[in-house]
Amino acid sequence: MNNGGIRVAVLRMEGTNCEEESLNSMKNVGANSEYVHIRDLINGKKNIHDYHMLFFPGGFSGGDYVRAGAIFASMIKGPLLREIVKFIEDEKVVLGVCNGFQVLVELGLLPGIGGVMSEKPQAVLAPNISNRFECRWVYVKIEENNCKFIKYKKGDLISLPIAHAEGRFMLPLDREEEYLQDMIHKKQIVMRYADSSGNYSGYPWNPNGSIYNIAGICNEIGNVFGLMPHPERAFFRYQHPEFTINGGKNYGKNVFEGIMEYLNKKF
Amino acid sequence: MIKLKITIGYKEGVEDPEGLAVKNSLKLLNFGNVNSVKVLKVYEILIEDTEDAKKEAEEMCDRLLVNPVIHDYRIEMERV
Amino acid sequence: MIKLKITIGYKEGVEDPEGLAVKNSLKLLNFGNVNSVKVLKVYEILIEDTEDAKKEAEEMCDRLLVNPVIHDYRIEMERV
Amino acid sequence: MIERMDERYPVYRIRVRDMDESQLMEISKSMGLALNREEMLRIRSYFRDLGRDPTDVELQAIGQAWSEHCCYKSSKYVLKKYIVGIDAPQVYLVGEDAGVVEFDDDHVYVFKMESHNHPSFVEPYGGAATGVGGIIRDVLCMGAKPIALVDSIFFGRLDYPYENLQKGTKHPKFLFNGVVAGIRDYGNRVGIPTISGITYFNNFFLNNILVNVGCIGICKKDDVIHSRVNKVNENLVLVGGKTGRDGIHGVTFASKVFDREENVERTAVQLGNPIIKEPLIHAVLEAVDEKIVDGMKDLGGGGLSSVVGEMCLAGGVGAEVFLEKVPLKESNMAPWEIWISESQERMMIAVSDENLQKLMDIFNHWGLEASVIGRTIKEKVLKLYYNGIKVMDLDLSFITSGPVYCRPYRIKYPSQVILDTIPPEPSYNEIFDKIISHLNVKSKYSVFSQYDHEVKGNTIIKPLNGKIGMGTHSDASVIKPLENKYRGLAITSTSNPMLTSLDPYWGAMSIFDEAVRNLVSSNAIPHSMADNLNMGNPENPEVMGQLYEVARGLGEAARALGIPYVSGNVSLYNENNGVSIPPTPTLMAVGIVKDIRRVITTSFKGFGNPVYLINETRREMGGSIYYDILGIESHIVPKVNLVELREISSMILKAMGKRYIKSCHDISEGGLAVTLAEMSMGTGIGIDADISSIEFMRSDFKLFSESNTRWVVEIDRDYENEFLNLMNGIKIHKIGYLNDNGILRIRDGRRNIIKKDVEYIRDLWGGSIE
Ligand SMILES: Nc1ncnc2c1ncn2[C@@H]1O[C@H](COP(=O)(O)OP(=O)(O)O)[C@@H](O)[C@H]1O
Ligand SMILES: [Mg+2]
Repeated sequence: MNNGGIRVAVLRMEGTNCEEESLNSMKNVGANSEYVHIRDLINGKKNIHDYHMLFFPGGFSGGDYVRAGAIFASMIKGPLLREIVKFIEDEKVVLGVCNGFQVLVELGLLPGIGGVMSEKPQAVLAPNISNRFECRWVYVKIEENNCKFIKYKKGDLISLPIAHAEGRFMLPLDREEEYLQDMIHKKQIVMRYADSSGNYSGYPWNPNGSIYNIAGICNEIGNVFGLMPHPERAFFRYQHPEFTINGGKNYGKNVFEGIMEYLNKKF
Repeated sequence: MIKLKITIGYKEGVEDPEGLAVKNSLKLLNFGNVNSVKVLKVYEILIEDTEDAKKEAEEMCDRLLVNPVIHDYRIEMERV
Repeated sequence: MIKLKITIGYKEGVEDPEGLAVKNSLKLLNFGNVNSVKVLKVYEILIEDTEDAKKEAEEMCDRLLVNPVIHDYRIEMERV
Repeated sequence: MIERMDERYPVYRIRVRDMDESQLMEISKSMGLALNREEMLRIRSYFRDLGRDPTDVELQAIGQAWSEHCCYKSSKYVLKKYIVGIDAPQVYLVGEDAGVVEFDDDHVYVFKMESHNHPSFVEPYGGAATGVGGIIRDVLCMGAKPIALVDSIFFGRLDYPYENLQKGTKHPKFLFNGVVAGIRDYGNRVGIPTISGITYFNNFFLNNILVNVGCIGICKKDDVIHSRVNKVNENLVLVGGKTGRDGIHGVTFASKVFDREENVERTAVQLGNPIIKEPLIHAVLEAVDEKIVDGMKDLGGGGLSSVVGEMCLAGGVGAEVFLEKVPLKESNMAPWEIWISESQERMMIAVSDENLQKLMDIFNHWGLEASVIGRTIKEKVLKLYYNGIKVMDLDLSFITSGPVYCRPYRIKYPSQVILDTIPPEPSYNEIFDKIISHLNVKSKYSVFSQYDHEVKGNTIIKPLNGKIGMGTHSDASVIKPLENKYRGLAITSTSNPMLTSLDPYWGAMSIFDEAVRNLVSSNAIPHSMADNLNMGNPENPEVMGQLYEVARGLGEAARALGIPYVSGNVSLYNENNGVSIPPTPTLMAVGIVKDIRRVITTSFKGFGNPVYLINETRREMGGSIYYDILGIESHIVPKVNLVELREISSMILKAMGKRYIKSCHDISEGGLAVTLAEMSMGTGIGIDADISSIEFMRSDFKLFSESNTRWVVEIDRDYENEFLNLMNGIKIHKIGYLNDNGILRIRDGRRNIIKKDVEYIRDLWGGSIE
């Protein structure tokens, strides 16, 4: 295909507020990206199948009232879910960052145990164990994963910023072990919080109390990826807090480059 | 009109950071005898009279208000 | 032990963005008959038996939980 | 005395022409006008001349327009004399809702800081949140995209005993938590990073907290929108939120002394709605981009009444407004309520017939209200109708001719009796621990980490800089406003109530000096400022005297450095039970960073690098943290030499330009010792320091003096000689070298004074402030 290039829809509604840097990140790796208001998808003015990637950006969609991501998810669930499932089955890319990750979990697209989507959410991003919004940088370690576009190798330790109040990844208590083992087995866990030496540690290194230090996961197919840290805020080295100390690192860019490489190959 | 009262709380065993934070603050304020604090949220929703208010309330929970992974809920109704 | 149940909501006339957002979302989800949504918070606090639980609860509200300028609250008690 | 004009609607005629003084005052009180005797008399004689009585709507409109908030009646004279009109080439446009300053050839930056003190004391969460919402609108209405927020907040001490609180007053902890939560929830939700500010505790503010919020935006020069409408037959379009009873009399509220009983008017309390604001910003900027906006102003204090009056006055036209066209939250509002309501999230846009539809389409697309509520007319009058009834017909010139007072003032020179107690020499290791864990020195991490200070991805220097997991305070924060340019903006906020309370003039100079220091530390050229003057009751001549002195200090400093105040705000009547707060000016200062890839931060960078102290240290201990801890009084406060400030600043920037300087931190609260400790904590790199080369005095004064115009710099060891050559003529003192053992060691000649593990310091400094 590729005549219009790789087309990316950065989804927005009231309160999504990271769409600008999200759009720029994909633009800067060569994608043809545009903002798409979910209202235009719902009323049929725009069609998700015209795109290769759906980007659920960070922010406070719907004010994050009720629960982070809940309003956004409920708005698109009825009218669009079936289309999104087809989109995923076509092996296109769905990325959810922070609030976007919360939306994907509320939609039942992640972790997606036993299918592309679950009727009800199988997980939740619950309020941080510190009971507060936290904006700071953390380390995450890359796991052995089947995500189609993560270029980092198992064991790589990278730093990214977080900014959330609800990021504690949880599974249903009665099925926690089962689901977790399933996810590990299917290589769905992409990154886990670690300390500066790469050890899995508790708070503050695990900033929200996620089980198994989970920071980002993908679905079984490996084309839906959600994470709490913000790769789009780590696209340039000067965004890194150690920029004036050691020149900084742009660990986030790699994620977007990986997506482009995958999509270019595939479509 | 019907007043739906939907009360949502964490399931047994799910840690409630807000409850913990409130408990700690109360302790610091010298309420030494506080044992535990649980935080619940209540949505009081006024709807036009309808046949099946209960079912409607359940649907609201299902579609928006509740995440079954961590939440329990209770619905009360009252004609007003 | 005594279980204090403190229910807190906004006073009449204070516009609550959360209630508004929930109402609008419910409407968009085709709950067309929703008239209004009010969000309340409930603190269920377990304390050791004491003489004056009511007064203690009021003090908790005063010091930590409530601003009387915008909030109404109600205290219920139960020996458990 | 009051007569209903219409059966259907609540509109009244007030027969002021027949009233005596006490009746007039009764009206002022019962209608909540907050006008005084002279002002009421002036109204009476105006209507006597006119030969008719005013309506309630007219009186309310006058009450709004003549309030302290809207017409600056007590401070205008002083501001004119000292603060405004400082000539500087970078100024692009001043005198509107926010100051507009040149950023580069094609762009301007736009900023302002404003107080929201009274509302935040009554309702900390909603007060602070609506403060943020309001300041965003001030910037947005100039056509600028808001890119960063600043919050400077002042409370009583968090350890204040509950038992001693005034009845009905909330504890500082409650107020502090509420204010931080309000700023956090609003700022985070609307998606503008809160990057800088002040968190300050002192019992000065037990019964009157201060919440000063600032916003900065960026705009193409061609896109700057004026806060005026200057064409006839323009549509006046009200956009954004609906109008409700909330916020009625917020403005007159700010003109009154704070007295709990009377002023807890719930209607003045609002929570704000960031989820209307967020799309409102998009819609407004889209309309600006389409070049269809002829004038725009936000609705703040005084509501429609102020916005229509001021836009028309500035443009030289009049207006006809039809109040029934205003979308309401509650259907049964009286016309006067609609006219002066201060409901949040609203803006007024002037648009021609030709472009009206386009404007409506944009707002529709974002799911926002937009209603044409009136038109401009040639005659310079304001005519107001409500369902066909004429409820107002007043000359603009009368409404907006608010009184200007030259209030009596008395300057109390603090130095008439100079007090300067000298304490015995302390145990250094002990006093150091106390200073580093002093509430006003400790890390403010627990505040700014709750603010999303990185949303939009343009925050280059964050409030915390250094290694991940460590980190120390930054002097200024730096943002990169344009996608394709490396030019940046440095932003800082300063205030020092201890100093300004002891000496308003030198205190004001000190906060100016600190603002310049913070910008220079980050390798930014100090460029412009906004001043926010928080004062007590202006009817007290001593408070007026403080206002004069503060303004004089700020004005002199700014003129000497060529750094103008391009916007500002005066908050008076910060008083409770007859006790005024000390004069507390707060500055928001902006610097230009030529290339954000060359910013400098406060954390130490490399083992073996030499460290220098720049400029002279004096025994000026009045208002210092050190004396505060010891409970000792001194009237000798730090002075400022403006020539030195200008020259040394430019030399430091030059040295940075040549890459001699690896890290830089100014010396402020807590003195040299705190500066060194903070620089260490960023990376965990320690220092072996010897302070014997500093001007001769006791070691505690060297370490804890807060003398102005001083910095500590780490020099690249390879350029030490070049640095020394460059700084020739400036007093500099070599302090020592960075070590690799993570220890802060300070001696004075042969005497060892302080030795601490940097990690130990971090534990004291970094712990929660609550
Ligand atoms: N309320 C606040 N909001 C945002 N940032 C804050 C706040 N209070 C303090 N900060 C930030 O914390 C850092 C240290 O503040 P402060 O101690 O006042 O600075 P300095 O070291 O220059 O005296 C600065 O980066 C400042 O912007
Ligand atoms: Mg500083």
